[in-house]
Amino acid sequence: MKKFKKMLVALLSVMMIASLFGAVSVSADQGGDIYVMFATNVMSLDTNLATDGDSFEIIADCIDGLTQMDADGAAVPALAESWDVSEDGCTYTFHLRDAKWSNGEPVTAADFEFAWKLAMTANLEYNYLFDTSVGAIKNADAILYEGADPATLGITALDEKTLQVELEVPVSFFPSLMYFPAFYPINQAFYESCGDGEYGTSPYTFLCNGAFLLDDYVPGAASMTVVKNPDYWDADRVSLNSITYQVVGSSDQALTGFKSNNLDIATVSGDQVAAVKDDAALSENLKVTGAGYMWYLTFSQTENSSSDGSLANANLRLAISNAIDRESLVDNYVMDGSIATYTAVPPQFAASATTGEDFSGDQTKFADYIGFNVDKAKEFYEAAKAELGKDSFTFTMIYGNNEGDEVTKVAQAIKEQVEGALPGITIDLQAMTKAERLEKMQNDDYCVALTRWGPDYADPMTYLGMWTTGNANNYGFWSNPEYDAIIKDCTAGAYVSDYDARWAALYQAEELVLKEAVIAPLYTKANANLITAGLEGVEFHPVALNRVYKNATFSK
Amino acid sequence: MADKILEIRNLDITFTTSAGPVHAIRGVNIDLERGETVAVVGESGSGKSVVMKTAMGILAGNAIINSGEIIFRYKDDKGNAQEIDILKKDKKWIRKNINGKKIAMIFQDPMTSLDPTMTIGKQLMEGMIMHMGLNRQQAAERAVQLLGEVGITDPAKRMKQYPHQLSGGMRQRIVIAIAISCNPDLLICDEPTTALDVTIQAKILELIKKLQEDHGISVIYITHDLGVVAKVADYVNVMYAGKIVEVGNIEEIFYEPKHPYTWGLLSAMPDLETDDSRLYTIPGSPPNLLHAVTGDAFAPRNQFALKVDSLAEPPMFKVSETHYAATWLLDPRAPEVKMPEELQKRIARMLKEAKSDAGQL
Amino acid sequence: MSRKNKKTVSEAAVNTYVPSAEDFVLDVNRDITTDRNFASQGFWKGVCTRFFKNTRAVIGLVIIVLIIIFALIGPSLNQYGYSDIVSVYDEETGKEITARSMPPHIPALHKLFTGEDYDDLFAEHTFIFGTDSLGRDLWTRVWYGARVSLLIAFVTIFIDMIVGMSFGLISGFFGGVTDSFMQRFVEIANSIPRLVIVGVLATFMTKGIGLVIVALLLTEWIGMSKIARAEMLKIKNMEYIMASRTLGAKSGRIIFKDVLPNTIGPIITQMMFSIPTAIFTEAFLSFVGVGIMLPQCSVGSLIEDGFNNITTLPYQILPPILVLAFLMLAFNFVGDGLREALAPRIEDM
Amino acid sequence: MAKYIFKRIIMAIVTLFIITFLLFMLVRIMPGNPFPSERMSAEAIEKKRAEMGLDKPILVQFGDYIANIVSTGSFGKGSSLYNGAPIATVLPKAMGNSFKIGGIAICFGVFIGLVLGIAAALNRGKFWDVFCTVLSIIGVCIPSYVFMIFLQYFFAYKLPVFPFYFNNRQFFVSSIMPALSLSLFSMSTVARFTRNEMVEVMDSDYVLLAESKGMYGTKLVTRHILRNALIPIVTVIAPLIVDLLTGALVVEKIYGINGIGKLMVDAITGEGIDYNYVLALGILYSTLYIGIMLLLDIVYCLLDPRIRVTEKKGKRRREAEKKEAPAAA
Repeated sequence: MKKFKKMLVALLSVMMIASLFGAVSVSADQGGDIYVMFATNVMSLDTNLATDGDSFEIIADCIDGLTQMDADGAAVPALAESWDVSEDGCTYTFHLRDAKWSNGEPVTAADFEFAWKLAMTANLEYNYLFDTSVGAIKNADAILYEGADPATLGITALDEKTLQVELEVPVSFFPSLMYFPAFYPINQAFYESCGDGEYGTSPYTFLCNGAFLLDDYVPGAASMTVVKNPDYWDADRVSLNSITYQVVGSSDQALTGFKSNNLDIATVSGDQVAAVKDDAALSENLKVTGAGYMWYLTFSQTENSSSDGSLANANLRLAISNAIDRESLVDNYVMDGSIATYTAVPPQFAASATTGEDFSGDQTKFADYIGFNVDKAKEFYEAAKAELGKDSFTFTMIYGNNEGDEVTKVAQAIKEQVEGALPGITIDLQAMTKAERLEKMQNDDYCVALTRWGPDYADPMTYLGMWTTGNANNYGFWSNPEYDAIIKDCTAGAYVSDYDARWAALYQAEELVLKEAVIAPLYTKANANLITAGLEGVEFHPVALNRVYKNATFSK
Repeated sequence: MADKILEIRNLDITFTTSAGPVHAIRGVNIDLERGETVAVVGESGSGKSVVMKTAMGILAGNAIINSGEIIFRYKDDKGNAQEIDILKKDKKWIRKNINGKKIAMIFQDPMTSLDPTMTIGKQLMEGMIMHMGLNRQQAAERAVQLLGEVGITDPAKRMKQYPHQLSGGMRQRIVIAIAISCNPDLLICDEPTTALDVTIQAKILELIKKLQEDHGISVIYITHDLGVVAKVADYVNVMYAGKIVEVGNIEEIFYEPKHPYTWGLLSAMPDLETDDSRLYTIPGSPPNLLHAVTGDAFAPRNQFALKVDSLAEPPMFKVSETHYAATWLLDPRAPEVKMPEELQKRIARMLKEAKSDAGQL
Repeated sequence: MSRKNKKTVSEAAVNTYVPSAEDFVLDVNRDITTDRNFASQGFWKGVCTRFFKNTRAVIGLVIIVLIIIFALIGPSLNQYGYSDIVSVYDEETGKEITARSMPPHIPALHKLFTGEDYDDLFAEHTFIFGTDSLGRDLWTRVWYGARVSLLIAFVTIFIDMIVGMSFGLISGFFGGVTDSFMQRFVEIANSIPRLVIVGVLATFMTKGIGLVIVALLLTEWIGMSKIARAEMLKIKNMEYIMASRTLGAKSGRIIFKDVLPNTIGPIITQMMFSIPTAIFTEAFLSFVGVGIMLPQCSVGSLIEDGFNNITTLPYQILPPILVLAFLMLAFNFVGDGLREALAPRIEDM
Repeated sequence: MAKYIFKRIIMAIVTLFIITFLLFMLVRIMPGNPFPSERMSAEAIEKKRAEMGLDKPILVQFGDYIANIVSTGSFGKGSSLYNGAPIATVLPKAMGNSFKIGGIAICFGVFIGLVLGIAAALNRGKFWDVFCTVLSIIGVCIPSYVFMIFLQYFFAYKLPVFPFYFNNRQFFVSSIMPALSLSLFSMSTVARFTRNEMVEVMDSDYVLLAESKGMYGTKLVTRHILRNALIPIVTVIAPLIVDLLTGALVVEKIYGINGIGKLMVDAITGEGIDYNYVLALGILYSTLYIGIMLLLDIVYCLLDPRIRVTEKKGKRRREAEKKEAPAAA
């Protein structure tokens, strides 16, 4: 039987030797090649179909819009060399520069017209950016909601290099809206040459005119690569050779990937951030950036299969909101630099065009409605119990189990804090997928939900617009005519042309929301990024495009 | 004096079982002359098949051989005589040179002795190919010829069949064919016919006798059935609780048994004339060798036991050149004890029959 | 006679007693008919004696009993509940600090080795297994989790025994049309992805351990039925089966009385191996939100939580994996012991 | 034998049809919708469902689904996964990865499992037996993804022998670690079963006869012991093969392998439930499972003549017995 032992030992040693000669792992530090981490799958590269941040990032690497984001998020000319605006602010004429697609075809105004009108023909997630609530492009509402002919959209290519866009009402942030992927151009001839649904599913069915070319990609792939585009119109400012994206599921694994320098940019969360802070060398690489989206609790104010309707009582909601210790949430559970938030609009994302200061810079503005004050919470709770005539409540809080480890921790922390501060309230936690959670919230089949909202454009309206009566995201089904009136004025009414007045009115709207605790803001998510030494110039943004590499430099 | 093919000298074996050490063999001596047939008789659990498995070198892993030697004399391939002690040889050497080649064995239950997933032909040819260096073709021919020799009809078809398609009797014939396939010098049969019905039993015994005469094989029978012993054996060893208690040639054991245990065995054998309504059985059951044995192991069941039997173990008393028995009754100081009446009458009848058979010859 | 005669063999032969004349007298006054050696035992009594003689099996049983005891009393040994987040108000920073992600923190031992107490905020707290990343005591959670996982383990054994084994044996025994029909049912049952089955169950059942058990009931028995069927096919044509059939035994009796004891080997091995799979299935279902609700936990869910910080906080995954390993070791030893006891291999006598 | 296989294939097709129908219904009953959206209004979602034919009655939808497969051979487009990427482009690539790595894992698992099991059975009680028991306990308790992280931490980070992530260019080298970690469970199961079965066979009479015939060592093991022990071993290996090819979702997620395990989980728990992907993957999985189970039954017959003979149905079997009866004596 000794034969078997010899055979086994031989087998194991052969395997080890074979692997030694196989290859030392591809180290990530030749010249300008960087390895960047994605936390989730890339959904699609078709600018019309893409819905998630990672997809936008790769699309923006390969395709330019009319404008681009500079370091602080302002719109700078890209494919549009310059543009002029009519006096009433409703007509934009963009003058395109000479730029070429990766198949040699020139980029023309017709590409933009084709792309936008193509968007109008399908039910897409981001079609709402065209309608009067955001971009207010002429006839967009009629096409989207009344079935008008897509050709009537207010966009016309006057000639190869000039594009005219007409708006229903002047939109102050319109240029910054243009760097959002939904407004990028698509070459009609190439699009129609691909099979149905084939566009954007591989490097051969995708056309680039941006800083990088798509080199390796398959839908749902775990790793993707883009390489420098030599004939990009601004090629000399791009110094990176290639970017390889690697989908990494767990934060622990991301940290190991970074430490073994298989990742140059990695996003870590929770305990890994704590571990990085303890390690002096590693903490130099740590760079906390605003992720832009705000986590908050939304309460269903109607009686439905999951809730007894007691949350229609504002005092009860205020009690819960004030029983939550947001500093402890951020310090002990999220721990990745996220900021406790006491306002309905998250800080660090929307700055006033005139004064330049952040809309939610002052977090104590609504201190008397929202904060961590157990006594005040008890007062609200007693008032609520008196009004409702009940002294014990059971709520089911739904949360997503595929939206990050910290979400599960926050849910359990809130349960502990609220049950600790307000005896008589029991919160049952119910995990489900994000999609299932959304469906339950949209069908008003929930009681309390831990949810989030990410801004699509740099204006407070992306948040405050959500709580108007009948809005798809008004999950509490709250209706307040005074609130609706203010929002109406800001989008289409008196304040449209008067910037400062609009800015002040938005504050009033925010106060209404917080006074009745329609939502209980918790924290604004930040990303704890680890960036290899020697890699500078990567621009991080909380809105639209998370990371832009155009001006990044990587010196060994 | 024909030479002794096999000599087992005071073999002593203990088994380590989960319940503790079992002292199964307590000093066994067996001799076998070339060409003769020896029977080893005893109740089940007396250690008969353990001795033979030791001789074959296929003992279980948990056996410890405390002492003893097994001398085996045979002629090797080049024809010169060899004498070895099987206990000293390592397993691999025994498998290569002795098992199947010089000593072969037949087991009790034909149902499970053949590999269920292998054709009869292959199982037959395996031994020959390995020991006699025949190629497949030659082995196949010899196999068919062997099947014919052991009395199997239409052997060519049987070669391709599987064990479960044959009856018990046929399977035992095939096991015999396998055993003699390499012309062994010694054939050990461990209760070959116990699992078969009487008519087939007689055929199998005749077959073994015929093969023994044709090939000059010496045979050891292990059985608890005295009827079989009477038909085939030249010498008989009566075994009880791991020791040989009486040994002698066929006449001495059947007509002048000396050991009370042999008396018990003989009177327990049913035959036509017994008028006693209830068949005589030896009371009690064999001792559990987990516990040490003091004195004569048979004493607790022996109606003729003496006081000394529970004090010391009786040595082997010589009755004649070939007849020995280990019982204190043969000691001169012991009181004169006769065989039970019933047994004396039966032996007298057997003697009369034997003379009349001899007369007719 | 001494109960266990450990003396070596040679001693017994030495006491050569020299018989004297008066010994040679018939020793008549003895009852030779009683049978002293092989007192007859009932089958099950025999199984128990054989089982308890097997030291490994006993060790296995002891481990299982220990784990059950710890699972019951473990959580109550200290003052923390399985969901209490331990936190302390820190004067300097004026903030509430939770005892999150602390390695094993035993003041008594620490004093023993280093001679002085801990100096951190939680000096007087004892966390034998440390705390999880929320600040809850892992000792309490591991033993609380052990309750759920033990329940799952025994449920699995039950499912394998009752559903899986009998399905396989029946399917194998009857063969022909019934066998192919039952096998097609197995193929259909096994082809529906577990997530789909669980999703559908969740629509009309209340989520919780009950739903997990029903899900296991629907999916976990297939492996066992395959093994049982294979064994049955092998043994179906043995003579003794034919024999009992000729004696007029009904199929049920043959399957469970004649065939089962002889197929007990692989069946018990498979049973032992289906336990960890079931425990991890429960953890997966709890993660998906269909099994036990947070902050409850099971050994499987603790392993998954520990997995999230495996390289930075390895101590978090160690206790649950060790408990599972010991449980599995114990179940395997007991399984082997049972297999030996039920169908003892007669050691060559 | 050929007739038996042909009959089984027909049954397989029928079973597959039933599975597809059942899966089609079950998926639609499940919570979670095929078009999750935070921004689109209810009407827009309704229109999208209509586009995909979800507003028609279920039976009509099923009819269209089957008609589409039969006519175009494609499984159609996804609804939400990868924003509706066609299955024909995504599935083959994922299948390729999963089958290659699963294949290597099976070789590791089954081969090393068998060798360990044999070594343990032959050295009962000695080192190899204890090693095999301990390995099978560890192999079963430690989930494959924990072992994967262990391998990745030590053999791709501390000692950079293997690439840290899976990449197609160095296919073989970067699939050793995932295959090894996936094979851990099957290795220990196969080892355990092989040891137990062989121990049982080694006590049988025909092995004793084989030894008394002079057989020893590898010849004895392969020709007599292993063949008889294979039936339960093969029965354990068959489902393991299917699990390895399709069940490696967590390892795929960690090591960045775009396989069908990850695809199935994304299709159900990713962006809502993607009916077409779940169906396509369900059909793939059941075809694989039914195929391997058919193979298993065939192997049963090859391995064990007793089963092959009893498979001969009614009349022929009774004839065979009649012929043998007279020749028995």
